[in-house]
Amino acid sequence: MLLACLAGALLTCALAPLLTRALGRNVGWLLAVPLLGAAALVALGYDDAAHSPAVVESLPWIPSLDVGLDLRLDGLSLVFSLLVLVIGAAVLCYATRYLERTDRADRGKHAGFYALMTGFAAAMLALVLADDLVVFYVAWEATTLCSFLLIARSGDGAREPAIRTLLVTVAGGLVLLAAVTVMIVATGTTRISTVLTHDVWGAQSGLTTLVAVLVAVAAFTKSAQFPFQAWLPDSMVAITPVSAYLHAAAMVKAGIYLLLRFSPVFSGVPAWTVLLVTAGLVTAVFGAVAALRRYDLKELLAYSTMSQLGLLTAMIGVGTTAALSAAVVHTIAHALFKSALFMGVGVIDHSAHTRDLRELARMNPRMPVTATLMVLAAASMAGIPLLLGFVSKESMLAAFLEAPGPAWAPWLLTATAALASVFTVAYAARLVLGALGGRNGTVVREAPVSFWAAPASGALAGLILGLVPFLLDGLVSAGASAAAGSTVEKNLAVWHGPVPELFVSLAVLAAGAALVLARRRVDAVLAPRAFPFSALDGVDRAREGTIRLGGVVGSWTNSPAPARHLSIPAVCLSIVALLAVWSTTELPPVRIAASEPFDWLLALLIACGVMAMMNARSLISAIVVTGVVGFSITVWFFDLGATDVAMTQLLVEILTVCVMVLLLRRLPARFSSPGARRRVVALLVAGAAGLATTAGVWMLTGRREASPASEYYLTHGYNETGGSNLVNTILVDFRALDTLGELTVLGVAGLTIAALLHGRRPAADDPAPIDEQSPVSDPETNTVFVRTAARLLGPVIVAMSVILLLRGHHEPGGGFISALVGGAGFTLSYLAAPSDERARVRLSYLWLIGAGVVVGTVTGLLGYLDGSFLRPLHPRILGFEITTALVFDVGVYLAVIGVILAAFNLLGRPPSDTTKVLPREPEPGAAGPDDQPGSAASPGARAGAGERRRAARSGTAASPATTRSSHTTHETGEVTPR
Amino acid sequence: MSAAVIAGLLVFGAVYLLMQREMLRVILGFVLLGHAGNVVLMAAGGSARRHEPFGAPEDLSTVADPLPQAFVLTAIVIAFSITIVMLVLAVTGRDDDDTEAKPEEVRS
Amino acid sequence: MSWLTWPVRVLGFLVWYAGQIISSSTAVLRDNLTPGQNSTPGVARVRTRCRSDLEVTLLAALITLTPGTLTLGMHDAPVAVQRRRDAEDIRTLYVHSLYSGNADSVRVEVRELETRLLRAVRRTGGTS
Amino acid sequence: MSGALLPLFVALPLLVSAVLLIVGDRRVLHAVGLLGTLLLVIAGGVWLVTDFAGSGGAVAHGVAQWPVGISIPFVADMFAALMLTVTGVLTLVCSWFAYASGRAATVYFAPLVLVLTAGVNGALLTVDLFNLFVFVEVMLLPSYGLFVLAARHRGTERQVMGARLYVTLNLLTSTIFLMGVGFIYGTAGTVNMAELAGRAATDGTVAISTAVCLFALAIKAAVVPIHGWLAVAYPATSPAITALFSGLHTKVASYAIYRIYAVVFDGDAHWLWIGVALCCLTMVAGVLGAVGEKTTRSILAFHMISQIGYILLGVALFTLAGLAAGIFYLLHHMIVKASLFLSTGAIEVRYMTGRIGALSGMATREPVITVAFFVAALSLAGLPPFSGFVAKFSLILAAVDTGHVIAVIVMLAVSLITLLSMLKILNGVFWGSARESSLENGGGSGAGGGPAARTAGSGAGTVPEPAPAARDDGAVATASGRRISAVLAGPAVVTACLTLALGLGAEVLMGVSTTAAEGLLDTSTYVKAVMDS
Amino acid sequence: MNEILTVLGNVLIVAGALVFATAALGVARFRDAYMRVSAVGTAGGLGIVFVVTGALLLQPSVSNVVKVVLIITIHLITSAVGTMAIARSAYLTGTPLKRYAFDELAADSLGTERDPEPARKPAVD
Amino acid sequence: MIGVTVGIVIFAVACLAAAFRILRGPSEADRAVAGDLLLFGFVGLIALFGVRVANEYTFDIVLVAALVGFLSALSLARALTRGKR
Ligand code: NA
Ligand code: NA
Repeated sequence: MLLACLAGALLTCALAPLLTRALGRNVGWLLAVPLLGAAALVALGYDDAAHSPAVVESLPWIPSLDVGLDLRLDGLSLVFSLLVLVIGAAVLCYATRYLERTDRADRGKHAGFYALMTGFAAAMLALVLADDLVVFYVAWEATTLCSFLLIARSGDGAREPAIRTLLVTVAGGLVLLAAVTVMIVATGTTRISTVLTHDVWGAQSGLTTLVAVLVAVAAFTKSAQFPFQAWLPDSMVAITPVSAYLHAAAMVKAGIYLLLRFSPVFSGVPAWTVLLVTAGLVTAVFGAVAALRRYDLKELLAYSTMSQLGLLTAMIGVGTTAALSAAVVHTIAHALFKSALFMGVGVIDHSAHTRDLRELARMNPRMPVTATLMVLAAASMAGIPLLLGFVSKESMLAAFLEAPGPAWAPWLLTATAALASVFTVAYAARLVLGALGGRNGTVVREAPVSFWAAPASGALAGLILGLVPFLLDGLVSAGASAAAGSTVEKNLAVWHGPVPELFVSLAVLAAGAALVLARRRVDAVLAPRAFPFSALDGVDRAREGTIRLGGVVGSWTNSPAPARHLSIPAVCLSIVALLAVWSTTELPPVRIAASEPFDWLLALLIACGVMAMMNARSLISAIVVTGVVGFSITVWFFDLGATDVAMTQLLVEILTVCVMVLLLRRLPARFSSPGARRRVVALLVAGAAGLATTAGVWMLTGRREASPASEYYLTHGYNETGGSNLVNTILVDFRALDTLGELTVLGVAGLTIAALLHGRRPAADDPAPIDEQSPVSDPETNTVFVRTAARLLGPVIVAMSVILLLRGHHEPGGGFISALVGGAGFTLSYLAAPSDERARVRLSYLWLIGAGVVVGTVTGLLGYLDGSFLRPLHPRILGFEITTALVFDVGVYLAVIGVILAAFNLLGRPPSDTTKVLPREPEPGAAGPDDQPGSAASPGARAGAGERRRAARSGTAASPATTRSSHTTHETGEVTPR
Repeated sequence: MSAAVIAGLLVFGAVYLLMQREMLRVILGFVLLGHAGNVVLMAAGGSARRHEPFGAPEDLSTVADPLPQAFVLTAIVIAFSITIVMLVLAVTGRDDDDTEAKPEEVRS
Repeated sequence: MSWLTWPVRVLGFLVWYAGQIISSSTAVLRDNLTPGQNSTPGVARVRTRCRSDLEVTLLAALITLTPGTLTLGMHDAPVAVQRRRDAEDIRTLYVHSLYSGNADSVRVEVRELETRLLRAVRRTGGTS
Repeated sequence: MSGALLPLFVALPLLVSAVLLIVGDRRVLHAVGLLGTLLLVIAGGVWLVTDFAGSGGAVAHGVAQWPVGISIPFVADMFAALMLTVTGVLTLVCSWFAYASGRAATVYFAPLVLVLTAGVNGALLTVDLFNLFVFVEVMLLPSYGLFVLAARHRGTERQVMGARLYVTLNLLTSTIFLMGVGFIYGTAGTVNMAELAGRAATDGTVAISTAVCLFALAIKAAVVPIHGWLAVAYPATSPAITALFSGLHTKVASYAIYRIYAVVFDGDAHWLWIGVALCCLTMVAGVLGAVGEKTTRSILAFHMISQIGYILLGVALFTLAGLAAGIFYLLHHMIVKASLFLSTGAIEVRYMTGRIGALSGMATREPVITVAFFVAALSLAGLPPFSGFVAKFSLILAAVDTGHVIAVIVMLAVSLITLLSMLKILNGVFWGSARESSLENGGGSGAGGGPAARTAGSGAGTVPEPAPAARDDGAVATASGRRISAVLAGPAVVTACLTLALGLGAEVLMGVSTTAAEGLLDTSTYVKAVMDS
Repeated sequence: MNEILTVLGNVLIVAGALVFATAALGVARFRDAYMRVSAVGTAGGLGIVFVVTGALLLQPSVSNVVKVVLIITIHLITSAVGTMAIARSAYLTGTPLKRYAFDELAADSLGTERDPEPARKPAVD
Repeated sequence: MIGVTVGIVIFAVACLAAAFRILRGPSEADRAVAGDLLLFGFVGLIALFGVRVANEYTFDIVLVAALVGFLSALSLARALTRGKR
């Protein structure tokens, strides 16, 4: 039944946009029906369960976290769900006339409003019915979001208030979340009814206090209690139906509900009492005084809400059964009169086109019904006898007079509440007299019945229930029982006899009347008294401060220069490492590490090389001294018995230099010298990092026996693979997966530089000024030596490459090394060519890379024939046993060649050849030439480039119309002088 | 111990270069750092046994651990790939390198 | 002479060249190991009779390998000259020398090297 | 699934990628190859998830079937399977966006994405730390390519610097990781996690060595104090790639941290306080950075940092609840962050700027994208009923449970500031009236783009529709009428729906996350699977 | 026989090292780049030849002989070609010649006359 | 084997001298020359380190070095002219 109610509300919400599109603003009538239906269902359902105190229904949501959609209907839930549903329905009906009429085409305009309002109702219903802490929190935040969106959609001016409202209420929501999680952890359950009866609350006072405070704070933000009151008046920018709902039955009432719900466990906690009473009374007086200063009717009502909620909060804080039942009654009374007042103000606003008291005073409202309903509702608010407000206020005063605690407490409480009530009378009169007191000026006509019906019924209900309050006995008793945690029988009556609270009431009314009579003087006193601080400013300042702090925090790390970001890890790691060294007391003895004299010689060379690198100021010296280090390392590897590694390192060193040279010509020739500060900092950081590394290597290597894996390779490697080069067998047999990854990395490097140069040109060549007049300047003639050497060495290189590939399984070599040698062959061919254009390095590198990966992967897949990916096979072909590991190595070979060719093709050739300007809009299907950098450019273009070169040399300008450079100029809008 | 010193030296130079402004020096820093990583890997296999691991040696106590060698070989090639990528990155874009060219010193 | 004697001629040339190297090394070493510098560096133009790329490369390389001398570069005669049937001396090497004193003596030294080289490597053994 | 099939998660994308390279520039074939492969990968991931859904377990396979300790083992358990699936989905969605935004129209895109997928899958499956290094490189190299590919034409200074920063930081990280692997081999004599199981808890030198690896992974994940690079570098590429990387790179690093700490350290409680402290700092620094930023993507990039704090808090708590919450958070975050990047990215692609204040009124102009963004933003801030709420709630619950009060307070405060920064985007981009000036900028081609377009650095984008001729001439005129197409909005909407679905149907994901967490809490299944492989 | 080879090998190696050292000395002491190039081209080439030959004598085998012959041939060609390339580039980029007795290359230059004396200021670091 | 040891030391010292010239310059050509010399020096060092421990594959690696090493010299020459041939 409860699930059905909730589902109905959600369904209404879901259908609302569609229905709105069909029916326009009148859809409100239709949407009110399910809400009223749900109200009826809830009311009847509760009656049905008269024997047991609550109806419980449940639907699993996240069982792993013990979270489920548990719904429970007890008295308190009943009171609030009726308010939520009935007032919600009333507001929906009211909205049909409040909202502007839309023409057929624009009917969807109010879809958002209706969806959010019904959603709001559904969320509130879920909130008051939830018996699961998490579901309760979810509903709590859902109301926050609904109100945020409802406020935000009221125009540009509503954005800031909406944001402030959201921030304050979400902050409260997070406090609630904290409370919820603590409760869950403390009690081991998410069920609210179980939590409320758990014995942890009696046993752990610290925990209890903590949760009580968290719950109270969460409720304060929602119910706009001091010091979180700012958002409520701020949210007045929302349209009136929203305000009416928000103030009367939704949102702010969620806080009151929360307080009442947890009152059974916390009412004895001093912190709870003190917090609630203090904050409640402060808010009550503050709100009431503030309301007296307002001219905007809605704003006045907003402060009034604050004040009334303050009284409610204080009542709950007092926590006696009398106080709690008074709170329940006042909640109902407030819902009725506040909804009526808001809607009534909306009617006036609509008719008079203003809700400013000063402007209304200059008008002539002829609105008998509206006036009556406003008077009734305002009188109820003021606590005039025979209205429900009187009943509730008297119950409150009675409760305060009997408040427990020190002797002065009841007096102080009663006095403060009375003071707030006096002001209430005053601002109620201010409202009515101000809004309807005008007697001349523009005539304001009465609104149609469909418009005032909803507020009128609210006001009327207040009157009827004020006359026969015992109608509420059952409801209030049920609600108060749930709030008190024990059975409460409340008998409401208009006349209790000459009890003390009656005299207080009368005194309040008298004082209030006096203030009304002296209202001009009150105005004069209060009007200039702005509060020295504004909570709104506080919210804004906190927000701006956070953003500013964020900017500062962000600026610490927003340097785009890599140096900054690279140094931080170095510093951190060094510090951590040095700490680790410092704290390490004992280490295993050194077992497999040993140094030989020549190691130190190499270390010396490396040291010199490193120092030289650090001090190098020209590109060439930097590159050359890098070689010093690289070759020293190569020799060291070689001396450690790592022949393959040494060979690879050697080849990589050389090829790296070759590639660097391709790029050098596009970079400035010299480095700047770093400033002294940068230098010192860099030296310090580098020194720490170096020390840490030394310590790490010294501590963490060479101190164990030979590893089992190494023993396996040495003893079984040859037998298992048939290869005697154990390093190579690891690469192609045992750990071929690494190698597959590695060849992929290589191939993708080629792909990446192609992608890099796909969209942009590398920096322009910046060739050194050459003595063009010299007899030895002709490249054609002077590359003869290299060309001849290449012709002689070419076959040797090819043979070498093949031999290294084939023998790799047994002797130093293998795919990488042989491919690097082959790549060196291409490099030589490139360097020997008389011009960049004529270099024969024009194979399709993308194809080669692809082929390499395909060969590697397919060889791997063949391994499935023997049970696993990359399992080498040893088929016999023509009597020779071969191994697929060799085929795998061919894949490696292709990928390496591919990446080397990519480098030369993309970087070693004139820009016009490789990265011809992108067609701005590549036509679909027809690939631009730039998409296939591996393919040759059109011969015409190449000839053109060559011609231009020669022409440039002989000093005659090439025809601009035919050359690529002119095209470039046109495309990029800048001229690159050659 | 020599391995520790060599690795330390390499990291020292590498970090110093990483903290420079020019992309090419940063790249060279990474070249050094790559060496350092390889030295660590080799050291992890031990430096007391230096015979090259070939065939099925009878006396295991003198033969180097082949696994770190395979690791280093892989690492060298990967570092090579990335170095190329970084080098290309250094020359693409409008303002590649904040080194100041001083042509008058290169050639007068 | 014919290709049959070719290996012998090559070997002979290599022996002669080795001797040249030893003698010129001593000059360089002496200069280098004694304090001060007594070199008289200069760059000389040397026309060559080498026809093929291989020949001229070998010559340039041998010059470079000889202590004290170094090939700096080469210049081709203009196309018109190259087209002449009797073209000789089409290519000009620029040779850097440390101890020759003057350009002519460089030319003489290189000329001798060239003659011996061409005799050794050409199938017919001739220098023209 | 038989363990022997696990290597196919790597082999298949690699093979397809290479074949696409060979066939050259056939766009349709590329798209089909990419889509098909990703669907297969996702199907495989789902298969594994359903396999483990009942009672957990792990499937292992020694690649090439050498003896245990020699083979490189691949293992899938629930955690790995989940990651495989979600990374696959994410790659698919981001590729979709890349195609829709015209950034994938090159011969390189599909092959690079496929290699990236292979790398991710390998990194998720491997048990061998050196092999992990290799696969991380296999991930990174194509990433470098994708990163620069996205920056069209010459790119702005920011993009170039971003790419440099991205490459250098990752290289540094990889090298540190490699050294860590070296130290592990130096101390333990193996780099096989199954053989290393629990070693760091008992042997101090192994612990230090492994810590070096964890440190490197923490840089990759952008943990404070080494977080700034991510916020600078990530926004420098195209939205699709930012989204993709956000879902893959930091997340794979987080995954590896979870895995290594669980297996090698055996969850050693000794060091957890460091993790909690760092996570809190990361949350705070990230969110503060975000709230101070001025473009949508840099805000979102800072949030990645902040959220990494949440994600890693799961492993720093190292309780069943904490691990499960962390894993849930990880998976949720991959989706929601992609959604945010893609919804703001759709706007950026269409209107050529992501600068707060340069745009407004998107809510009325692009309602669908607005809703998608709002949903994802709320999810990111941890508001119900989206997956972010369940993630954050379960994590807070776990933190309360272990008594980490400060962590709880930090998480709550960070949630609020997260919301604040999301409101900044909402306010700056979506609300207000649509300004014609900002729309005109969007319509212009690179040559005609106004300052806003220049700032965004998109240059002349190649949004596929409409016809090329129209773009050059009448672009400005047609721009104000053209909205984000359904195809471009699709990825953001789909991911936003996913986050809602994962919130409402949280039990599904929470259940499997708990199974995954059990696998981390008790690694014996994982280790046994490797040892029996 | 083996001892003889060993001794001879050691001698050759030391000799090669010394030849190489002269190159290094030349690089350190000669006054301009061309003289240094000259020294390197020679001593670098020959020193290695000596050393490798010496090494062969220490590890004699048929396959090693083949390899060493190849090495020597290739090394002589490549060292000469590489050296010449550097020398020419140096000249083209205007590296100064210092105190030259004669310079016919400058004389043959089509453009401005080259002054044999330091026409171009040395680049300083 | 004393000759090998002496040779190694001499080569190492020669390499240091070359490194000195690289930093000292003064011209870029000087640096390139010194770089060329360094390569030769390292080839010699490899040969000497190889024979010292009787490594079977010394000559393989020297052969590879001789074959491709001069590429670095050619590259340096190209670097001097900043790409001009
Ligand atoms: Na010479
Ligand atoms: Na992220």
